[in-house]
Amino acid sequence: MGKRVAIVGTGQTHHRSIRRDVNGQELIHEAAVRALKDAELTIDDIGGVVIGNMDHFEGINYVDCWSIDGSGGYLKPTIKLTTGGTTGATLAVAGYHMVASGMFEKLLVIGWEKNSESDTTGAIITCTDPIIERQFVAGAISGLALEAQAYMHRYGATPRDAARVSVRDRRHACNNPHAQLRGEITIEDVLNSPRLADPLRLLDMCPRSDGACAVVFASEDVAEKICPTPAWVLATANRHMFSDYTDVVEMSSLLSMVEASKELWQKLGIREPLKEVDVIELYQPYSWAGLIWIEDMGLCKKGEGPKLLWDGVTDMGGELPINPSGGVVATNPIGATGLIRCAEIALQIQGKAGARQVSDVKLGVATGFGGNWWTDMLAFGKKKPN
Amino acid sequence: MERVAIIGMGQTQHAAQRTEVNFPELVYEAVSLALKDAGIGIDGIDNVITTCNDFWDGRTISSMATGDVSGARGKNVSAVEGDGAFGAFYGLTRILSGAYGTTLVTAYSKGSESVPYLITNAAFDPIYMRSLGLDMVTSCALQARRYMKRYGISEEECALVAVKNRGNALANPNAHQGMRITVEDVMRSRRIADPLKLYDISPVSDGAGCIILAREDRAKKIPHRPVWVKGVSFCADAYLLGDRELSECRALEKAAQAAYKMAGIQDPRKEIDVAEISEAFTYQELLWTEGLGFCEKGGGKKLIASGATAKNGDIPVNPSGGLMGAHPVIAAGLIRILEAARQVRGDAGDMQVKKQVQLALAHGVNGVCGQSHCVWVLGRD
Amino acid sequence: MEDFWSNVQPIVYEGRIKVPYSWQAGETASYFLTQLRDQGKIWGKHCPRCTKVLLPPRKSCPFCFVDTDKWVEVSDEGVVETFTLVREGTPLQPLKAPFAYAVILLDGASTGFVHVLSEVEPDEIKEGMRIKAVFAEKRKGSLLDIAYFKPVHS
Amino acid sequence: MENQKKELLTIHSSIDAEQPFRWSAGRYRSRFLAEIRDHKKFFGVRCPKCRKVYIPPKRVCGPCFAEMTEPVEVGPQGEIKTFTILRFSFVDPELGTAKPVPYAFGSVKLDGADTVLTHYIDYTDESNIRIGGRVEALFEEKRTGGIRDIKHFRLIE
Repeated sequence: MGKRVAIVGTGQTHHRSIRRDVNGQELIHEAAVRALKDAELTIDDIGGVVIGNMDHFEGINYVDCWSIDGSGGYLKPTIKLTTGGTTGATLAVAGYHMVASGMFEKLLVIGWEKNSESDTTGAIITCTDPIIERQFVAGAISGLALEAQAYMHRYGATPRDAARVSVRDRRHACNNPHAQLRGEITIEDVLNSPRLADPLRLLDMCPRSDGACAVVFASEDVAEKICPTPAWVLATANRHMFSDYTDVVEMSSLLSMVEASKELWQKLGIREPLKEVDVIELYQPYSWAGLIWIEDMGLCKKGEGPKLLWDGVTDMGGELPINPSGGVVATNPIGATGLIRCAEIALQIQGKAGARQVSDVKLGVATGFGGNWWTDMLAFGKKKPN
Repeated sequence: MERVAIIGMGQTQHAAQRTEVNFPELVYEAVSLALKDAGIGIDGIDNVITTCNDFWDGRTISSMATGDVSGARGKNVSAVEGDGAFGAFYGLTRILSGAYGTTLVTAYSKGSESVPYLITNAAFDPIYMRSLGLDMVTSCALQARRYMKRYGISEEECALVAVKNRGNALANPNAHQGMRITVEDVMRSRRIADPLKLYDISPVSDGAGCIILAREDRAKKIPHRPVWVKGVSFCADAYLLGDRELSECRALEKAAQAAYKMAGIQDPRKEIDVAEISEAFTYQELLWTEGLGFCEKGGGKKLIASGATAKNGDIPVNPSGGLMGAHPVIAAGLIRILEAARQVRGDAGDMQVKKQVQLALAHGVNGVCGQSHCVWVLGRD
Repeated sequence: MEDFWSNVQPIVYEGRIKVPYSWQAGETASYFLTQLRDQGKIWGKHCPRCTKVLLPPRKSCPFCFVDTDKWVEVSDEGVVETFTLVREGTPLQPLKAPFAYAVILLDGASTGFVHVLSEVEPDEIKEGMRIKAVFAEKRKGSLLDIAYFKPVHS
Repeated sequence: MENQKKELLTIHSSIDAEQPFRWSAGRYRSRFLAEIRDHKKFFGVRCPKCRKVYIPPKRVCGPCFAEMTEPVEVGPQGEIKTFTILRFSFVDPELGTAKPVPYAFGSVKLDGADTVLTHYIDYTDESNIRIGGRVEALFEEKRTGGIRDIKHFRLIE
């Protein structure tokens, strides 16, 4: 059997819509230095680097090689993974398996993006099939609009319900010094913001950010020596369900979330996630996902997401707080975003989340969303797994 | 380390251009062959790793297109961006982690669909390098000259690699650049960027490869001999060309030493029976054989001139023809693993080396001028 | 029925990716590039640990992972460490083939600087040859504010 | 000196920088596009296991990992499964310039198919577009073997 693995250090840049003061490598360096400092390690302690982003946002090929100037990967194993929005969570899943394999004792995992360097929608459109689809779509916003439209049609939810999600996360973001958009908004602000793609408005959507996140994964042999409260990886599960967008017919549910979360709860022995999970950092690129995907995750029945939101169940102080960090609608350096979710859960477990700390977190879940309606999930716990 | 074996492998017919298939169809050909080779169905696959490169594919998140054809539906799956040897490494760790019993790994490239100098120019830093217009060929020409000057290697000595590997490729039914040529032919071929001439440069091909890795208990149920993973490691050098000593390959040395240590190899020259390495340019085979410790620094030219690396030499290098025979860029390292594994299994057909193969080495590269290397040691026992 | 799908002239779609990029140089590269542009000076940066003068300058040392400290002006002259004579050019290159790329060690720098050579006969170029930067007439804060390097004829 | 130090530069890609590609449609999609071009017909493919009809066609059914060969003609009418009207400005990555908005696009399930085509939906009054709405393909006069041989889908009620 493999080694047990934990997060023993995390570092984030200050995320902004544009970071003119640093280039990409320097941004990566900033996060890496902070993660090592948090773990009280030096780069010499690190056995290898796992890095990821989405190539066409910065227009740089072979980023594993290019990033060495900032990542600390000089004369170390360095590997790159890319799965779109899921990238950050994919990197964490890779960090877990590579350390669990016994091939690395301490691994530096880095997700980053400089979304200011291109038109995010223009670049992301290139993820679709060039012959069949690329000429019609408008990136993530258009796809998510299709989902919201289908969900609204089937379950009768309203833009006001969705707005409640943005209001929650933007309020939470005020507690997070790393967040890009810090400032409360109201339901009316969301409903009166500019229309992007029906039914989505500007404040339903995530921003685009320049930012990086680095996380140190360590094996059970050293984790507790490095960190008094390591955030142990309890389970991972993911689904990249579709190769073609044209196969995605039923859009009122996120099928990859349905399948991945089913596997995750089964691995954890969880029957009622709403009661048993203490905190979730959901990769929620727009407000509606805060309704639809928590249903698909099994926190409530289909169509009942809005009720959970209005009842305050997912607010700070609620039964299951979601996105204490302010989540993706406050900050979204895409290749880092999934890893930020993991770092935030680790902070919650370590009790280091400051003003955004949820009390007594024993079990937290981080998710990634991206690619073609894909989901990557990780569960972290305070107690060392058996 | 828990024992993991390669239990199945498949590769497509490689060609300069495979217009009739798109890249998912190309990958499916390799996956079908690998499953057939392992004698299992897709149900026997626990998880999947795809390998790709968004730039070569002209598609961001291009891994999207090859999940279904790699049998990833309903399974845990991930995607490495870079050479297939690195993708296979992640696939291996997913087994060693205890999470899965088998991993299916795919890699592909359709070089014919893009303009390679534009794709590789994008590997250069946009602030400090890119406007110079360098690409893979011109930057490797700088490395070639640096290396050749330092050790007094002639263009004719490098040409021996083209003669050997393109000759070997004649016995490889999947290759497309097999040819019987002489040193004079290489010397007379078009000069592209001194000292590199047309025949010093591997083609850019369309092709795909697939391997299936399995934990020991799952490796025993297959119709043929499993090929054991004995050691594997990878390592990257500094990024900017001016930060590196281009006449050496320190990253390869480090990766090889780590892989040898894991495999319990003391003297690679004596213990390794055959090697499949990624020589995108002729000089690279000489330089990489030095980095792999098959000879001393600067000794690559002597090694090939002695005939040791010929198909029936005592340490054959690239009996398949290597990248000179076919170079589907991102798949190249995975196909080296596959060809090395065939040598171990003894079913490499006309490419099979004469000596019995106990240990075989495979090697993949990421980046420009061999910045990042991945080394695999495979064994019979 | 397989014939239905294979008996067809394969269709190839000729398209392109044309996403415009604007890369932030950051503080360190911005200083380097504005000094090239405004002063015609070449600056490296010093690593306090390995004491190398890194050219082009980096905010942190790629070898040591520590922040660099001092700016060090390096000479506009140096030697060719290695080169290639490009015979078949591409439209991306700043000069028309035949021309040479070179890794250049400028006096005062510890790392090589890659650029192009001109005003030189192809068979004149040698390792160890002394060369000097020729600045572009119109400079705009880019690596090509150095137009090329040419031999120093003493 | 201090001021120069604080000037932060941005390096722009050149105005004509682009990556050209020659993407192969592959066997199945070549036939699909050729049928639209030559006969204004839509051909999907049926999975031998789950019996689903895929359009656009492809070789492998993802969930069954089964090879598909049986052609099935579908459409030309169908229904809107979901849609949106795009109103924000973004760069068309093929041209490098802003794409004209607004426009409607959506997923159209052609009659007889189990998957959807993504395409433009024509409208004169946007309030007429709805999920479940019936549509049909309008073809271009001059067809070249691309997905834009379909001009758009138009409402037929």
